[in-house]
Amino acid sequence: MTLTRRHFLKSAAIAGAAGTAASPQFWIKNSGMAWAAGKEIKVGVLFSLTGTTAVVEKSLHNATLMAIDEINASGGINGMKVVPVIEDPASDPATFAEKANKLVLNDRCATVFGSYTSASRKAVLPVFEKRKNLYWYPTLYEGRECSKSVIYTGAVPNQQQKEFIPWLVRNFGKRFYLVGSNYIYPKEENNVCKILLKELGGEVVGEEYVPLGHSEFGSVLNKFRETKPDVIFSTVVGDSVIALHKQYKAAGFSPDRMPMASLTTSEVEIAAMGGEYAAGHFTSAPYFMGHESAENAAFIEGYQRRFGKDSVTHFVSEAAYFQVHLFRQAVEKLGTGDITPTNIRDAAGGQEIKAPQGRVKVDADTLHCYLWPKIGQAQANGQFKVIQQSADWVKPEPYWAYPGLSCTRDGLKGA
Amino acid sequence: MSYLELHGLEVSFDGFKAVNGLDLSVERGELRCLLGANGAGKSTTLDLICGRTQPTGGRILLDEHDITYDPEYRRARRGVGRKFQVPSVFKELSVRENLEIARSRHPEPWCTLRAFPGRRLSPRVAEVVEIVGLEDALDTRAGHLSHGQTQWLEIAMLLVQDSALILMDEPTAGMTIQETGKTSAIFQRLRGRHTLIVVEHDMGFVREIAETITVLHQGRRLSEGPIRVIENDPKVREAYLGSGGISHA
Amino acid sequence: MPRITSAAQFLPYILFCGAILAVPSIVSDPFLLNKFARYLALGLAAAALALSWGYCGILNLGQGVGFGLGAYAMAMHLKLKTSPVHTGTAGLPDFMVWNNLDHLPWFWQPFHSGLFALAAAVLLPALVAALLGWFMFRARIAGVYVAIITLAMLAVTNLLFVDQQAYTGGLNGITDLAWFEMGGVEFDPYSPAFYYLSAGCLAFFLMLGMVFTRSKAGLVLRAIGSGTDRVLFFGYDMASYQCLAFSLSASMAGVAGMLYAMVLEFASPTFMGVPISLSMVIWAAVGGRGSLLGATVGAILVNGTQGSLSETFLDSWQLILGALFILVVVFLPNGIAGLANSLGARLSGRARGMAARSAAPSALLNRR
Amino acid sequence: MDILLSQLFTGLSIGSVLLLVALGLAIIYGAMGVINLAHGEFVMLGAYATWLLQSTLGLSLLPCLFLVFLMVAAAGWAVERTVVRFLYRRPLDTILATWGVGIMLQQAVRLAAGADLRYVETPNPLSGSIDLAGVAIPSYRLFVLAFAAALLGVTWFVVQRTEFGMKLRAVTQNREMASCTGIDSARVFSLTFAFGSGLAGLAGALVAPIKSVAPDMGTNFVVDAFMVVVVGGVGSLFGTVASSGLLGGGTAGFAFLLNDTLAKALVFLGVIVLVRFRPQGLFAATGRR
Repeated sequence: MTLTRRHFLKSAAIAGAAGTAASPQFWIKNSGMAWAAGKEIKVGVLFSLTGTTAVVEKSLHNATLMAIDEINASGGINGMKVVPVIEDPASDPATFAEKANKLVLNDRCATVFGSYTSASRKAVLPVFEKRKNLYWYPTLYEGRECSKSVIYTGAVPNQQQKEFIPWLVRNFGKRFYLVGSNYIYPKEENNVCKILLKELGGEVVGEEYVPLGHSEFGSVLNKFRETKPDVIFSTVVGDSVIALHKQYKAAGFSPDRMPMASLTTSEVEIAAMGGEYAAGHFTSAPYFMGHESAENAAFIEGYQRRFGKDSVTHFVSEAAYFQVHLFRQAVEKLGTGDITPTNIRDAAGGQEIKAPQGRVKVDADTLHCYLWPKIGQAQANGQFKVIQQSADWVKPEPYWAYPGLSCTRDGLKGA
Repeated sequence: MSYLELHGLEVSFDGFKAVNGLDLSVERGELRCLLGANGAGKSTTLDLICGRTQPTGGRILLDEHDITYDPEYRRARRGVGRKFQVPSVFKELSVRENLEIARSRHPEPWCTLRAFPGRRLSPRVAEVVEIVGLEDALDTRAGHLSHGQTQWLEIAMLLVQDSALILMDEPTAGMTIQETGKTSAIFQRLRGRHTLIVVEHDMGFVREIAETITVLHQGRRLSEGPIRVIENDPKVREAYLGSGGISHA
Repeated sequence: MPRITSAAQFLPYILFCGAILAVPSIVSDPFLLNKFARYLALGLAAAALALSWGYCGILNLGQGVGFGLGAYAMAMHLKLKTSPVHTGTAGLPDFMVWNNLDHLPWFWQPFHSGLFALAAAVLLPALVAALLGWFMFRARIAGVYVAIITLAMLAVTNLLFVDQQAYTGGLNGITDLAWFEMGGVEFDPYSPAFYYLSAGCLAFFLMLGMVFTRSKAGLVLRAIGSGTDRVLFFGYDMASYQCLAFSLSASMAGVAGMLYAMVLEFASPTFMGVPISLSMVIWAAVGGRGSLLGATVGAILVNGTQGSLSETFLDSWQLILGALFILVVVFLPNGIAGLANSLGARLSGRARGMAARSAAPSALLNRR
Repeated sequence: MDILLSQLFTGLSIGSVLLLVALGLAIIYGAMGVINLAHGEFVMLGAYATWLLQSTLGLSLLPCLFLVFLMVAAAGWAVERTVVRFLYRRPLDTILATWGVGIMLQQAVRLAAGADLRYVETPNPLSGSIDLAGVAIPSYRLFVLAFAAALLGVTWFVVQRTEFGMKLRAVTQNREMASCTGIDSARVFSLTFAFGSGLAGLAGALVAPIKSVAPDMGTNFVVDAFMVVVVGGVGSLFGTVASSGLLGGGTAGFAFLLNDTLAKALVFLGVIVLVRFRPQGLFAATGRR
């Protein structure tokens, strides 16, 4: 799938140690070139293949390429082949910015799919906003963003929590302990959680943030022991999720009496800790691998055929997959001459598609997606059992917790 | 009051008293030799005077200033210069650069920042280079000098530094007889203008240069006086009996 | 390294500075200019490290502290210049609003001034380095212990910046920055103007560094760097000299970080992370730690290579990069500059056996 | 009271992991002066070796340990022979070269075993917790604690009581002299490096069930381990033990009183102050400089 690109680069960058200036291709001025030329449309694929977050981003990379493959196999978009330009930003925000620059300015990609962490999205944002290009971001995130250069296909807090928190209170009790990794996403999710709890008469008995990559939860567990909450509300991310679950069980806590309710624990993390440690805990997300639908079955079948029988899909890789198909639908609406990132964005607004999680739609105002929140309970086999799905798709409200503000087609509107 | 006075100086390493209540006074312009068996505390005494080692007790007075707890560089600025037993020069630098560093009348950063050493030697440095015979090796890296040349370089650096009090630890170690002779000639020139304290094992050399000798034993002063007195001191003989007498110490 | 002549020493520096300043007249592609400007900023960071490590033997594994402080100082200013598009609240950076601050903290106030930000990017790293240096060098900490202390300092700084989210933007850093403006010129990071700023800073500091290392103070530093405390006995206050080099180096790193934040249009706590700090050491080692110019070139080459390797060999570029480092460290102890020097020495017939055995100055570890 | 006890245990278990990881580093650094930044990657190799043995041969953790030790020791031996041995005269350069080794190992594992997180099972009898004075103590952590202590004993024995250890100490003191007495110092160093790497491998095998197994898991360990070794005092096993306890306890204590971020920052600050005032480490003899 990267053949064309490899070919192109062989001649260009073999110069290797001499680095950049030595290779003649770099000197070509291509600013006059169209966004889609010669029956090809170039898109950037910007997920880390090395470094800390490669663990998850590799699966997003895979899902993206799989969707591109599918599109090309079915004849491309209006006869145009989708050519992925792959870069490895190495889990480093600065490299993200650098590679985004290259994709937008040098490779003239009409759109870029990429990022897992908030930090990397923030790092590439100026490139897309100032160059009027388009970024597709598949991860659930903290909301409060109203960029006109990003299409967000992951969940925002209102979509994950609005049904989840009341359900938790109903089933387990009102005393919550909030634990998260130390950055904006957990803090913002906890803000929303606190608002919801207040409405329900709940109580936050503790709030704790651990450094990224933290793996010794002894002290945190002792705080659980001391405060005896009904629910542990977890927005811990990455490897820490695994350490937390393992140490939680080893310390003698049980999900029957004190379940962890997470917004971030997915099939990936469970595969890495062993199902027994996750079994019984809950996650709220728009997609679980265990969700039953024809689209999901096809998605899982295609994914496992390509990337191995034991590979898992999860709520971010699903979004990474369906957002490419959304992109296809948007481009299909445009004539060849009209293909620009801005036009793709405008065309994407209002697009609907049958995703593995159910029918999703890009909200034309916020450029976020209507999604189908579900509550899943982890099982010992590493899968989630979907125990509740929302009755209807849920509108994305990136400023849900801030009533004065709303994201509109023309940008953010204050009260 | 003498130029340099040590009062009840003490230092211990993990309980071992290398110097144990040493009293010593040296007059301005004097050339004093320190003798003693290995472990008697000679080098340690020099270390204490120049500040490389901090004493655990006692006082050091230089020119009526208490320098007991001064850091090395402040003592150097007061005029204490030191030559080490193992020649200690800057191996990565050329001979010329070594000498430039030794020219340290204004050692504060704000002075050295404004100084740009050129290739021309000052008359004083040129004279010293000639004395020690390193004219042809000026651009050689000090690390590439022979052992003898390294000794001479360090001595040259001391001459350039021009300290009032010079501490020499075995200046003739590894030198040929001719070189030793040259060293003693240099010492004769320094005498009077500078105060010297020399630790030396070569008794021939000591006889040639010394006026007063202090013998150390187990970190204390055992005996002091001109060479003849020392050689005939029964205490000294007794202390050195084990090692076969003073001339082989 | 023995000095040949001063003029010959300055020549490569002048050629290099001339070359980097001439680039915009050949290249006009904004993408390339931006990329080169970024490499030059990293080159300055490597030169800064060479100044403290190569000349003075201070192996600073926490170079990211100065680099990051410089980056944040500039980012704070550029953040205040943006109209807050994402929040709608006037006058407050978006992340402060997210963290429920209702007024600008006092230490952010002065950053409204670009001049203050510039001064802070230069002086703040120097101040921090001077304090830490005073703390370490007064106690004669050297060699590997300096490495440990600076590494720990880096970790502390990084943790605090990540933790104090309301004031620093936390893990995301300070993003969405305006362009720097001074004297009526707007420094769009893709413009020749910005490139000149970056190249000018590098050229200025290379020349300043060159003059500094040629001064007597520079000589004293090299003497200290050879791993003995002998200078003390000539009256040089070693700690002051070390602090001086350490602070100047931090200051240069601060300027490099400032340029880096401007070119990438954000500042992130990864700028003060362990990986980038170790990378700087690698760049300096590859280029030649004993030469400011060598280290600069090393940084440019490594980053260029890294960029093109990662594009060509998506899966295996880190393997190749790792192998390259090992080869350079094992076979070129003085880096590219060392190689160039010994070649030059051989060519001009001045070899005299020095070139072959130019062992690295590294008796440092065995000092205590 | 319960909390105090379980907090004490938390400190001990953090300390025991630190000790496990630092032990190999202490040997390699203490004896050879090599600053091995690839140490974390050897820990990672150990974890992956365990995963490999478990997933292919179906071995449980305990029978794996010996094999893991041998496998990682072999890897360490290979690294010493191909890279490190060129750098004994330039100890600070080992930082750079081993960093390169670390990057290569990480990416090699990522290519060979995939970028996914892997998972190592806790041996069944150890997966629960036991009740100690009313406090639930995870049995596996207890096991790790005991194992760390045992490993310390073995290491002490190897260094102090075997012929190899005697040769090692001789080479550490003076390599040239030792060579003159007929000791093959190159071989001693190779074996030492292999031994230290093997210990790192064991640490990896033991932490794998508590944490996650990923190609970059080692980077988190190496800085901490390095701090432990330097704070404890180079060449002092006892110092290494004491400083792992101190840093582990400090981390746990501050984390409980404040939070984990501040705890880490405070411990690092503590390290700065300790190194400043006792660069020779907590338990090294003072002597003439």
